[in-house]
Amino acid sequence: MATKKTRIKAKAKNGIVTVMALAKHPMYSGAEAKKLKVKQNFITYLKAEVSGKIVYEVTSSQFFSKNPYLKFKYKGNKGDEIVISWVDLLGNKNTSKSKAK
Amino acid sequence: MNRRKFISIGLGVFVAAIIPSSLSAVNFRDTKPKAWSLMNPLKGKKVDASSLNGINSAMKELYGTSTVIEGKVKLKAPDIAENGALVPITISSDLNAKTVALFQNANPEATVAVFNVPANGIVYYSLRIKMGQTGTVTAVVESGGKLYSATRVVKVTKGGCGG
Amino acid sequence: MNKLYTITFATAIALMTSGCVGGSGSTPDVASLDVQNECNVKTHGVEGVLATAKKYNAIAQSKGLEFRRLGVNNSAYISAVEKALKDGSKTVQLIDVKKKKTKDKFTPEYAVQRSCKFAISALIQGNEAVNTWRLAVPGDGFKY
Amino acid sequence: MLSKIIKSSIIVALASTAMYGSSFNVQAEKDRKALIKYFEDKFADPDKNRNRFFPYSTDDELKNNMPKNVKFEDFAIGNYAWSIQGKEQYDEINEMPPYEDYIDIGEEIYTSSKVLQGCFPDVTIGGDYPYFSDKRGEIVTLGVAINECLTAGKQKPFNMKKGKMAHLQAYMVFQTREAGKKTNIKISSQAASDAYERGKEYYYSQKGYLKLSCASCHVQGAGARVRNENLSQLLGHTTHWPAFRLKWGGKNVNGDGLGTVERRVQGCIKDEGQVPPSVTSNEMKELLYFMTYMSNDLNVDGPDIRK
Repeated sequence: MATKKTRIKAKAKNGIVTVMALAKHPMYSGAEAKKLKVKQNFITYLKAEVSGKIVYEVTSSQFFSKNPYLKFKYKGNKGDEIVISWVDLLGNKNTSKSKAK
Repeated sequence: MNRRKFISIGLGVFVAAIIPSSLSAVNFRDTKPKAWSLMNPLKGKKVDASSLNGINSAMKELYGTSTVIEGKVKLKAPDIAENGALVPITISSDLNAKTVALFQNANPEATVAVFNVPANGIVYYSLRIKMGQTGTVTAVVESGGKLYSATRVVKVTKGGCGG
Repeated sequence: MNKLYTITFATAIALMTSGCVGGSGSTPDVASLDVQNECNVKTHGVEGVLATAKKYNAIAQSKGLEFRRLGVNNSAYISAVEKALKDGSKTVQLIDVKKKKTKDKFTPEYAVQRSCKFAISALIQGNEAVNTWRLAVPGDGFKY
Repeated sequence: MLSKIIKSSIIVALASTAMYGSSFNVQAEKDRKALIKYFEDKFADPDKNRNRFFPYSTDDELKNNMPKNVKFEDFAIGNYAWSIQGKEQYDEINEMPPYEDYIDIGEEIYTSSKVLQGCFPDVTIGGDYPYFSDKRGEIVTLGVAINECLTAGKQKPFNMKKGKMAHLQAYMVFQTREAGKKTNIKISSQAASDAYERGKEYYYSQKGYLKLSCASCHVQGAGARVRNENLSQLLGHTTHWPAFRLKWGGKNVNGDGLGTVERRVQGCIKDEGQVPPSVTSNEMKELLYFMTYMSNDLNVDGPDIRK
């Protein structure tokens, strides 16, 4: 399955970068999958890295809303390249990048 | 620079050297697989949102205890959700945290998310979650071998007029 | 003299306007209808009330006033009653706008009475609205 | 004498048209001003004026959830203008709104279609629809204009309520917003004024088995709560479409909650207990013409999110 790009907005201020991201995933919980007659599937793990160093890491569940949103802060600077990658229950993967402004 | 501070920094570097937590990814589905399937108790066919047993057992599975200290954690959640499909939640804390976990008792399984906080990381996590009904949301921050928590009740109605 | 112009002008506009809104004007013959009586199954029988419901619902439909209750159009009540009568069934199976069967368990008597009341009420209400709607307009009939 | 009067009255009529080109909107302007005044009065101090406007609201709602002095421009964001709790979530969701992708999809639809580019060389027209076409003697909504364009270009028209139509409109309306344009509905003929009046009558007429008019909830009822729904006010209803409704997003397989104003209005009329007019019917178009006129001078702020 082709996965869609994660929308990332990152802003640096006083040595702290605030990252907002919207991953593209339908996040079918068990109940929803049954109702919509699709396979249960959701992002199970998502991380954000800057120059190979993990700055954000979450083990997720089907109770994240559709197209999961995440916002976090880390100590960093303007120009940092933030790489966000995730994997879902069926093994689909996505990696998206953006620079901190 | 005073001596105590120097030592603590030295210790921090030392710890980081043996366990480079910021480099090794932790997927709690691998390390704590059972924590994700612990169910909230049912009342008839529906999840019983008055019981915290599901949250407590998930916490116990994850941390080995469900004893928490109330406070030092800020949990922002709406009193009345605009829509249960998209409930904005923000967890923040000044604690030097190792992990942060989020639980609720409005859906079948209790565990929503477990964050692995990188060394020297900032505890500030916003996310949007689904809630099948009115229920309790609990955020737990693990810091210095102790658990700190905050709890909020979010009202969810089958919302939205027309269409 | 100036006043006279204005009056003539105003009248002309009034005539033009009233001609235009004629479509949503009143239906004179429903004003005198007694809903309770017209839709009484005991006096008119299911078939009789059904005929009344059909007649007035058709007018309501043409005026864009047909009722819909919980996803079931009034015409769906009528066709469900017709089907029940044809099959000799004691319960009416309503079909909603998404073509799904509803869980209601109505007798033909009850369903036909409701559809009849809905049909006539829609028209009576439509007539009333012609005279009452301005009462809700701020700056016009609505005082607060 | 009579012929003289008729003659002069025709001259007067013609002259008044020529001199006051915009005089056909006199009544509409009066209505709009009165409506703004009503809502500004109503939301000036909800707690103080509770007996007058909010007899059924709770202390908690009036004291803790409703701000004071809500002004004309604020009304564009619907009930979030006067619900502190709702506004907080609205702002939070709008930090990274779920509709942004659909603007891109809409842009793609536009830029890949010569037909659409031909019909709409300028896309910052979100505030100009619906308009009354004197040539055709009827109202043209943005959805109708788009579909007529596609049909004329021998292409399949879009569903008026969601999907591609909503995506394309999202792009156009977003461009309108970026250009800083306002809702700008004109009434410049007698026929247009009549259409406006019919739309107004529809809005204020009680309908359906619940005997509710649009106004029962959205003029007199605005600010009140029905179960857990905050009733929004007519003023500002049309500025933000197509909107992403969380409710629609939850229903859609792909989470696409974007829908057009026609879809929303139909839903509202259903709630009155009545069969809604079709999306391209005169009733619907006239209703939208009236509603949009009421929001004249408010910024076009779509697409947006709603409950």
